[in-house]
Amino acid sequence: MYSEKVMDHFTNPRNVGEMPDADGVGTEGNPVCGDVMKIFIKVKDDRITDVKFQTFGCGAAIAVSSMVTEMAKGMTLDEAMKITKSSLADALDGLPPQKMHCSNLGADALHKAIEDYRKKQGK
Amino acid sequence: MYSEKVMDHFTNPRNVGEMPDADGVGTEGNPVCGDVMKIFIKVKDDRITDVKFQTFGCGAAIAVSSMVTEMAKGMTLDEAMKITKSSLADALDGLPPQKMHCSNLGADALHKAIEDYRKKQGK
Amino acid sequence: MKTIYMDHVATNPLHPEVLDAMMPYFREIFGNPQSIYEPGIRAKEAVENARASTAALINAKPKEIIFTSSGAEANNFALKGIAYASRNKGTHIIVSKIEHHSVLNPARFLEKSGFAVTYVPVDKYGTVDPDDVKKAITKETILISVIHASPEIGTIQPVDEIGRIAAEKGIVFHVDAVASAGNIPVDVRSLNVDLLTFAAHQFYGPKGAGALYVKEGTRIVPLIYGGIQEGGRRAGTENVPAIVGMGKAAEIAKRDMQKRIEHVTPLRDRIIDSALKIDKVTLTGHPERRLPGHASFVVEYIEGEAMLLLLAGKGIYSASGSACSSKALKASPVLISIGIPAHLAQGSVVFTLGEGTTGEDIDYFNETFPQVIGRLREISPYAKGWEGAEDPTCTVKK
Amino acid sequence: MKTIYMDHVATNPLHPEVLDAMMPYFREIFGNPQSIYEPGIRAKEAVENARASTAALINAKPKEIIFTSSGAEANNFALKGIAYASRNKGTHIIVSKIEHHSVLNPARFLEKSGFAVTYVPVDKYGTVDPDDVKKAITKETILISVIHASPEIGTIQPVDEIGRIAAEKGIVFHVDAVASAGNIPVDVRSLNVDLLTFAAHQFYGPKGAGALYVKEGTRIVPLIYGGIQEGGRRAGTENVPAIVGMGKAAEIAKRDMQKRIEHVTPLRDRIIDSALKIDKVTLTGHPERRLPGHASFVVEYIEGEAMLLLLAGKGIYSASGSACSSKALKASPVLISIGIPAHLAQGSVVFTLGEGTTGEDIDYFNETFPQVIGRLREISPYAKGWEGAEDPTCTVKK
Ligand SMILES: Cc1ncc(COP(=O)(O)O)c(C=O)c1O
Ligand SMILES: Cc1ncc(COP(=O)(O)O)c(C=O)c1O
Repeated sequence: MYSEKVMDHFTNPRNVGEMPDADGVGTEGNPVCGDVMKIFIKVKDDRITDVKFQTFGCGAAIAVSSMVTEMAKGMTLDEAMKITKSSLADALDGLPPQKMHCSNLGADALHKAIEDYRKKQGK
Repeated sequence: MYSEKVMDHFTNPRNVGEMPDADGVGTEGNPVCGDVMKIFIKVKDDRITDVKFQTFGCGAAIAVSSMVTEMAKGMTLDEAMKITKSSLADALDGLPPQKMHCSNLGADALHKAIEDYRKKQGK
Repeated sequence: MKTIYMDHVATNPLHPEVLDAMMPYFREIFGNPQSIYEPGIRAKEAVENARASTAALINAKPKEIIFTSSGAEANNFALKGIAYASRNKGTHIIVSKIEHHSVLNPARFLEKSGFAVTYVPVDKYGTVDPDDVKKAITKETILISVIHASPEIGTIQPVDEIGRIAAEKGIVFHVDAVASAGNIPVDVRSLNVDLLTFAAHQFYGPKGAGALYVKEGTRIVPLIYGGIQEGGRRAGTENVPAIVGMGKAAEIAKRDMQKRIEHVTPLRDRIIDSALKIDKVTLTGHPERRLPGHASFVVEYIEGEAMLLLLAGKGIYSASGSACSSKALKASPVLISIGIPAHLAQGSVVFTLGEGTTGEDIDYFNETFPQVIGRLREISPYAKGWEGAEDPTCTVKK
Repeated sequence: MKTIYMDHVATNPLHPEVLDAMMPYFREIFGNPQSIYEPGIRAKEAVENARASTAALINAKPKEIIFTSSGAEANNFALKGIAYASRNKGTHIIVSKIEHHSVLNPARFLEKSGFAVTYVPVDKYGTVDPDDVKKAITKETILISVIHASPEIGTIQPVDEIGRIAAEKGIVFHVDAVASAGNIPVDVRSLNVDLLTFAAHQFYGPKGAGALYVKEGTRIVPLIYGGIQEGGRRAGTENVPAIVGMGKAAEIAKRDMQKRIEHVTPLRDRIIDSALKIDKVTLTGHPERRLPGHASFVVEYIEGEAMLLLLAGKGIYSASGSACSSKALKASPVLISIGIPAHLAQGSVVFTLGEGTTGEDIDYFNETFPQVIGRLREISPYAKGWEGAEDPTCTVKK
């Protein structure tokens, strides 16, 4: 069902946890649907220096969250904004079709976190 | 499907054949339905001294014909008139239910042969 | 890694005696039961023997058993077959809200074809109130269909009482006993049912064999028209090995039922006792009137499929009614029908035990389950509560 | 006693490779394919592999294959499923007069539910004239269903031409290929079909597995509603071993088809040549356009079931279309449709050969068959002719 990469990220998720002093936070999804991702970022010089996640959801959702944090860490904000559902799925060696839309919320949550950071900066 | 007795009478039918000088002949059935029995009798002193049959039909029909000839031989005409579908089926250790009505024409053919004899006598 | 199968309600391994009984019908006795030569006649005899023992399991007569390919087929057959046979008498059907999809979806199909369907509610344990059924009856009612035991929450319905009501009113009563028959006593006479669905793979028989009990004298229109197999009521070359397997499994189920019940009940109770000690874990379904090998829970703050995967990683095989674990991506309508909010329904897990389950399996399970929950709660944003999770609807984005 | 199986059109023994392929799915890999743990995932993979090789047999795409429990189920599914899916477009259906019961009887059911059905005639060889189909088409026509090859008389229909006509008019075309698929080449693309029924037990696969090919994009309403198995189009826990067996049998059939055809064709021709030397024995069906292993006759003055029994007594297993050999006690409508009078139809016999049939079997058969005929003619009142046998109707007395 799931690729080995998905199972690896699900079983040993990277960057799990809260970040009380985050510079930006983004949440995407809805527990009623079954998947919610919350992404915390620390930013320095327009670059993501640290990132953490909390996820309520299925195996795919947890693996996607873990993957997006790994990918984003060290990227500039503009680079991170270019991460997409499909680049995430590719990085995980694919996701089952029915999981693509529901559980693949990592990019959206990350983008929201970046927007949150930018909004705060704008203030 | 068929009892051993049926198979025995079907495989080794008794009293097969025409009887050119029969005293009575009875035919019952219809080839369109799949079963036709023709019974020939020789009668002496109100008693069936010889009986033969010809049958177009399934295994049950042939076995019934064979059995009815065996039973009838030596009977008085009145005794032979008392042979019924069910006494024939019993003598054959039973018949499959769907064969009871269609293929169990032996008694009817025999009775017709007796009537034929009596009609001729009446003349 | 040792694996522990705790999903007996999904399907079951074949009992070794069942496979042995089936084997000759894959080999020498391969004939078509409608044929009148040796391998056909012997196949026919085997089918009729299987019919007798299948009937005996539910206290029916052999001729009241129509073999089908599955529980789903039998349920479709029952609903559509009675609806079409009785449409001149009336066009109203009553089913409960916690029916299996293979009852609910034919009911919906019939709604599109001019029938009216009432969906009777259930209480928080998933139990139908027979009075509600009684109230739903109209002069048009031709069929009442109620599940015997729920595969998702284990609750056993008072089908005998509903059967009595149906019988009084002269309404045909169908029971979906897929999850119960072979596992607990099912007696079509004492339950007052006219039709009853069951499936062999639910009691260590093969997949591909189910049956519909149709009480003598009940008129039903075939679902599968064709030849004269099954008394003209279900066409298709008989799946002889599977039917033989169903017969054997029924015979064994009858013989071993009490032993099996006594084996799984205390094991199940140990699971329930242990799980309910975990914070924010609740039992779903009825605490007593439930399938003997069935333990089902809602675990708050985490999602079912993730639990299944982590448990499977530890060798424990189980099921969930969460949206993510269903290919339809919808939270189980059964959990919704007993009043569980959709976000809690995501945390559903179901463990079902069988004759192979051991005490050590339960020890291992009771040790592992809290670890899995703990691990996922560490990851969850809701670990401390559901605040900020009030959005009541889910619209999947594409 | 050595026995010779000459009833391959009724059903077939399992190919040994097929049984081997099935066995693991009765044992370790018993999981429900919808489950997300190891034994379920592996069962799912096996089902999908079987789907691919089953599709390949008829040159379809895997997702165009819906597994069913039998040919009869697939035929019912096709007829009712297209009728209900297209009833807003029209309510007229065309079938031929020599369809199998599992097409004719659903067609009759649909007639009772507001559809009109035209039964297209056949010629004396049992062949449908595509022009007759064309003429039967109205603006209301939503479905044409024609059998590919007749199990009773062996005749192969010009389905490609009929398919072309249907495609031109945009009408859904279903072919019942139960007797042909796996035995002769069947290519859904070159035949221009939208739906095609086939069954595993007709090509050394297991009973309990059939399939309906549904061309991508064709709307069909399920026959068995329920869960999301088979893409939501056919509910019920998958019969994994049988599906695996169908896949394996399809793979072998594709591989060995030419060899099998070349094996049975000359053997069949030897039977036909020899039988036609007997007085008052005629071939039924088309002399050339017929199934390669299929020899069918009408023997005058004697009845089919009696022939079968005597042949079985000599170890030869075969079939008949006579009234007595059918449990329905009606002469085969197929024989009537090709103009054979009912009393002659009683003398029907059908011999169908397979990969196990040998030249010595045919020697023995050709020696035995005339003896059996002779023996029964000795008993028959009609041995010299049908005089006095003109009564045209048969009413069963009770
Ligand atoms: C042409 C044809 N269609 C349909 C069927 C029904 O197939 P099954 O008996 O596998 O359901 C048969 C059975 O032999 C057949 O020959
Ligand atoms: C209560 C109930 N009814 C019907 C079914 C359908 O049975 P099957 O999958 O054997 O078709 C199931 C399946 O598990 C069930 O639990």
